[in-house]
Amino acid sequence: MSKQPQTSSLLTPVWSRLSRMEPIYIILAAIVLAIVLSNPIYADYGPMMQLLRRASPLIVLAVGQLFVIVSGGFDLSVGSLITFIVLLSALVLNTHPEQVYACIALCLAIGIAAGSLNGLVVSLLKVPSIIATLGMLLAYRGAGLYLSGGSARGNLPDTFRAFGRETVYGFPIALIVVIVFGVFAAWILHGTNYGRQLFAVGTNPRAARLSGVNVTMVRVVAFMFSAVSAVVAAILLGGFSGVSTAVGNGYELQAISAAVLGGAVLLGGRGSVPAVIAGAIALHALFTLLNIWGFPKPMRDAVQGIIIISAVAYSAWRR
Amino acid sequence: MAGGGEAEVNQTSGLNGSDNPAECNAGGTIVQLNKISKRYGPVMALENVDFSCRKGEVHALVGENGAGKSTLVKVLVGAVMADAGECTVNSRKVVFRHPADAQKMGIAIVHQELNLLPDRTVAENIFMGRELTRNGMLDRRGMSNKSKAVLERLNLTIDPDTSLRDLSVAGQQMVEIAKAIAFDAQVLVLDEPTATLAADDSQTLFDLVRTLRERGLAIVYISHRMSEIFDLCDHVTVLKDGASVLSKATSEISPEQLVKAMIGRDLEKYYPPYGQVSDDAPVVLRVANGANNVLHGINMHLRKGEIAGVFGLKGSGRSELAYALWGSPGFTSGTVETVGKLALDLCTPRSAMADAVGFVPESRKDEGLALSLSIADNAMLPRRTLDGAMRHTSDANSQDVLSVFKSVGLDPADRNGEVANLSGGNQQKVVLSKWLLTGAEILVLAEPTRGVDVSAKAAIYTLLRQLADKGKSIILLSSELPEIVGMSDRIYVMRGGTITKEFARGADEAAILMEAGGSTSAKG
Amino acid sequence: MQKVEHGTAMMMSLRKQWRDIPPVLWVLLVMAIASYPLTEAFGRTGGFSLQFLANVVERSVTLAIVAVGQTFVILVGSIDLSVAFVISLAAVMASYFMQGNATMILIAVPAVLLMGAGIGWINGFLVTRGRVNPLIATLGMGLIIQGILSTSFQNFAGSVPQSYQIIAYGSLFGIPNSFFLLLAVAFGAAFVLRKTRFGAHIYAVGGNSEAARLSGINTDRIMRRAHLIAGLLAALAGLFLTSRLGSGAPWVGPDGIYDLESIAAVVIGGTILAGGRGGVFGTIIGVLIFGLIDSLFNQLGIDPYLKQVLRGLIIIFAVAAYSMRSKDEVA
Amino acid sequence: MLFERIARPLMVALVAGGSFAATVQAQDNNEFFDQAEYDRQIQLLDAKPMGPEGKPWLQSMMDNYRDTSQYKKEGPWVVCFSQAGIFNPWQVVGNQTMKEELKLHPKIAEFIMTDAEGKDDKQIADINDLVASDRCDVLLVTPNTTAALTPAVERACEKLPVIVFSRGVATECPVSYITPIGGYAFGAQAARFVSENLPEGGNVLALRISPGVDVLETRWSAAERIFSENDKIKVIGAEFTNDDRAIAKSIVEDYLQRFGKIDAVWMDAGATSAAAIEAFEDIGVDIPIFTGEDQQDFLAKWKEEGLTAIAPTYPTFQWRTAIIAAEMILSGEPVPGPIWYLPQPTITNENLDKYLQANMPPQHYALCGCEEMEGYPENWGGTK
Repeated sequence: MSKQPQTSSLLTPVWSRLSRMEPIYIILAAIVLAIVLSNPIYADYGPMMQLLRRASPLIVLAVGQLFVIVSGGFDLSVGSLITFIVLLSALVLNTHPEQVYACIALCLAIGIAAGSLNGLVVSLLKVPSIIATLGMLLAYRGAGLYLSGGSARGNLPDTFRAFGRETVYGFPIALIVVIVFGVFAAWILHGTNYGRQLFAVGTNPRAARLSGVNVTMVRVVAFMFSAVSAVVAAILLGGFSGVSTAVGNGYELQAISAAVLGGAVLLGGRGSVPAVIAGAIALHALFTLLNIWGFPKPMRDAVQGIIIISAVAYSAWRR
Repeated sequence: MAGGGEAEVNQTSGLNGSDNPAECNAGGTIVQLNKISKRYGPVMALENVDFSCRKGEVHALVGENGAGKSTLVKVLVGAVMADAGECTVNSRKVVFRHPADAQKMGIAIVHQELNLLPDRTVAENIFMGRELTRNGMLDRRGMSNKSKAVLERLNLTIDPDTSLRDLSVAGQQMVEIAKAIAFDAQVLVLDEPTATLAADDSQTLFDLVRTLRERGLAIVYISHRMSEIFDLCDHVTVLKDGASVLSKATSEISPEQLVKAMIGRDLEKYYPPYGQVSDDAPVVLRVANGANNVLHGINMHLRKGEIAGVFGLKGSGRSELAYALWGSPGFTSGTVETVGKLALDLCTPRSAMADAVGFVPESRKDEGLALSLSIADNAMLPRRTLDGAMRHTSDANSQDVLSVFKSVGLDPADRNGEVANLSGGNQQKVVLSKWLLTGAEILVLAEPTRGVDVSAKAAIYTLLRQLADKGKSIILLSSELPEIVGMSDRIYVMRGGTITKEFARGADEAAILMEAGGSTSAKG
Repeated sequence: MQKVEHGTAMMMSLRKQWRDIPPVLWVLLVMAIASYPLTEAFGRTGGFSLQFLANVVERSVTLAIVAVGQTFVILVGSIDLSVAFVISLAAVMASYFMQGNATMILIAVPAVLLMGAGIGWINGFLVTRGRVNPLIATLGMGLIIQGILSTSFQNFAGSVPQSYQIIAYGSLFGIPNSFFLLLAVAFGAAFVLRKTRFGAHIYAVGGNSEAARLSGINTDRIMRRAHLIAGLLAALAGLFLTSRLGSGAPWVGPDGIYDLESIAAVVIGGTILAGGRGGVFGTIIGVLIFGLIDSLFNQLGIDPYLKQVLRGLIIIFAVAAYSMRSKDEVA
Repeated sequence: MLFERIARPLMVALVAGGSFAATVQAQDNNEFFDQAEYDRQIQLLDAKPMGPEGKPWLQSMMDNYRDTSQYKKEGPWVVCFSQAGIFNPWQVVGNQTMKEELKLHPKIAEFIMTDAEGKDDKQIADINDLVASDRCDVLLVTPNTTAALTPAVERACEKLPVIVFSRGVATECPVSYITPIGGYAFGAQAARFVSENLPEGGNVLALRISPGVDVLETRWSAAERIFSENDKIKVIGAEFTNDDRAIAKSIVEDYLQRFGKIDAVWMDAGATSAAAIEAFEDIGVDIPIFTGEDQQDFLAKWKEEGLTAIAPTYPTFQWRTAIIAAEMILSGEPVPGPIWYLPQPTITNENLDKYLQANMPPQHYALCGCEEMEGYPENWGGTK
């Protein structure tokens, strides 16, 4: 991002600060402004919180996805992992509604397992992550539908659904989850040696390996992070919408688009958690705006397609 | 990205050339390069170089790495365009914008790394991009027959329908040559053709080259190996620091003179004085019978505060030894001892680091640095790895970090800038500081000055010597003989995957070069 | 030493005869044979008949056509994730243009094929000129198509005339027409790859792009044409699917997971993802293996969703089987 | 500028597509509307069913029996069933009911089922497989979509007796097509209720399961007519939910976002009514007029919130009838055909309590006709 601007030395400080600023924040501001202009009620606290609450699963996912993207890969399996987790918890909690926290722990464990599986397939079997995770996408979807016999079964108790639906003092619980997760992720990626290693692996895996970095381990952890984010998102989404066989559909690509919007560079090496959070909010806000303007839902796919292509084309062009 | 068809031989200038009588000194000269200059950033790769080759002549082109050989060849075959100077083929002035242009004029090259399709047949490779068709369909029989003819003309009995994968390296190289000359080439450039060949395979290659000479081709032959140059070549041109310093018939000079011409340089201006390492200085590293799939019988040791040089030509196993000392991949048999402890574990870089070894790989850009990351993030990487993933090793507020940057001559202030924006020399300093930050005692440096301009080289040499004097022990692996001789307190020479000879400091370069080139072995 | 060269050469040319038969053929045969006792013993819809095999082929035709197109892009060292959506587009457009009117077939079919080729070309353009990673370029293109398509059609769009359904349901001398379509595509593609300069250049570019460039081949153009073919055949598959379904809808492509399965079939068929090695017949065999698995699982009454899980894993391991040995870093 | 060169073709494609979208948007296929059939169904709603009292799955609304002696066969029989898929709760309950019904038919020695996972292409192949196997004495089909499956069913009819239910095909070749009174009746009842309860008009949102299924298309086309007759009513949208809670809820959210106010939600199926209601709760606006089906979670909501609601039904007991019809055909008894009209009760405020079953799971359908069967309620996920 930080390229030296060719301007008079007098202007330089101002300039560099502007040019260093991630464009996403400006984009986000613009979109939110557009929303408020086309529908003033969004200026109020309530609707704005609504909007953020609905964005929260995407935020969590995008942050998780960021880790994999920084490592140079993709994780397309998160969408159906979400569905799998929701269906699974619905079945588990249907028989023992009181075991909500045990169930959440179980789901997180599954997430960690799933993530490391992805990571190992990519680093040891050398399967390109986009293929590997697409394969896992099929597998998880199948597994979920197999468990539930192909249709939404079982039931999610309100204690579980609270995470996605309830608020404390008018502040959505989902947002609290997002903040905790976001801060943790930011610390890992920007505040630890692991984070630095991840960036190195994403930029030049060979150099990283020759500098003693355990590339396999670093990758596996990145995929774990993304899978766990999928589980968290699943808890929020399941809470929001209840049992469903389509709850996770399309989230994998939304997450990638959001990360890209947030300045993450596909195929590795660049990205920051705050910017990606902004990117996720921006994407959701953009969808909301399209909706308010009366664009049919499927148009969102097209928008995402344009975002990822132009993002990659742009970074290819900058080099 | 320019596609093949786009560039065309510059006809107009060709005409200009022909009505210029000065150019018309044919005398069997096919290609004539006049006053060629080429600059890469700060580095002057070629400066007013003249070069020409005649029909039926094998013309050796020699010089140290970085002397400008490859650049000159690239100009000759149209892979790069010269900044200044002109090129005439059969006394017609031409401008090559794309290798295809040079091919059209009958100038072909065989690169060091083979440009072939292992999964296709010999015929398909020979006709790649120039396939024959009969009424719209590929004419396989036609191509196969023509290939057979070409191969036979070269006295090669390779079945054109074999898939290339099934041929030996030598066989594949023959095919590459056949491909190059299949379309009546007049000039054939061979870039270190024997680098990857075993001795007897080389003989087959020499036979082939002689055949071609009889056919009246002009052959430009790049090599370090004295034996080849004197056995095979009629004429030799020596490049040094981008200039042509000698061009004689091989009959008129001796190997020693040739080597002088290649090296002849006052080393003092370049290299710091040797260190004062007594023979009873403790041995910090000893390798006994180290071997893996490429290396065998590696026996070497390193004393504290010493710079031990390892010289070897391409394909001698030098690079492999560097990796082996860094455990990526390591030795598969033999023992490695280090001071204090036996059996230093070199199975992964991680363990090598833990044993206070540091490594500067051959290719800075591919193996040394993550270019789009900051100086600090690159330099700190190994240290952070050692410190553990969940801690945060800050680059700023720890004094030793800043002092290391200062000591190697990097300004700590711009440690957050991208390494990509640094000069080659400074980038190499970043790589070096990685290991100063981990407090490595033993440094394994592979080609530490490759692609670095002259002044930066000097700086790095001084730095290395300072480190050695401070008690670091350094293994310097390089294909640049002067740097080996200029820096090393002791010199190992490698050939054929093992260490063949050890020289004392300041040994005679010619002797070393002959040892490395195996001049004795290939004779007779 | 030249003697040796000669000797080996002889042996090679002998062994070559064998190598021309893709090794997976044996896998297929073994599976087919194994399925005989299985179906006889546990087959719920009864024995192992010629009809059974015929159905295996018939349910494979659509995938086969796409996979052949996918073979071209993979051979040239690229990939196409947009095929599934191109299929939807073709299916919808076909039935929308026709609206059950037989005369429209003559306009609809070429129009749709043109559309597919066009999209393929744009993919190629993005990859070569835009320097966009092919996975991203085609994935994005797929999303764009899907978005526009499902915006325009929420429902089955029109329908195809009876006469058009002959392609899928009619038969000639007792052999279903779909077989002939399949053979035509397979042999057509094989011809292009084996008998034309373009085919040779595809292998050259996929095998070693730099070598191809140095040999004067316009690698970008080859790349674009390969993508164009993939798009074209995806459209053709869409046309066939429409004739089978009688009408096109925006979800027919993604429902069939044609993108992933075509890639898997190609890889299983022995074409390496890096490009430069492989061929059409391997791909066809790969497709038939999928078809056989499908029918078998049906026969044995294995839960369809469990089957989906197995599918995903098969795809991963098919790719792994070839990529595992590679030394270089993968992300 | 390279960036432009990439962007341009994309933009072209997009603009082209977009404008194309705009033009095509208008087209809406009413091919499914059939006035005569519509009127017939409206009459049948008030008709008196014939057949055993209290056993609606055996009753028929019309006296149109078909001779089946040519299919008479000595048992034991093999019954084959090509199922579109089990992707919504309605099908889950139906399958369970069918499983239990099978236990009552010892003469059916074997029951072979294939599941098409909701994919037309696969179901076509499945039917071919089943027919090709020559083992089936009778074939039951629940078509995934109407147009796509018609040719396959027609080919099957040539080989063996076919019974179609749950969804229809565009051919009369099956011996019997088992259906409740039908989609027109369903859609019309719900639509009438809505427009009667909106005297001063308002915004109506229509939520549908999935396109291309006759029994669903008829529901909507009937409703569409009735809404169009009442010019005070504005249909702000008709969207497909694929019978999925998540999709349904987010659609309702989107429309609330866009229009601020929704006065009635018309649904062609009940599975997602409860989810749709949640959207109003979460955003904190009053729950408008709702139509649904006999699914428990909706009925419960209805009761506790005292909604203005109606629930026409598409009873799951037809899954029993299918098996019964199979046995009748194979033993040569006449069966109602080509269409067997089953009763189609409607749930209103008056009879709500009768169908509300607290002991059954949220996704259970009240009209399974399974209350007297073995293993009720456990096998349907309920508690005694």
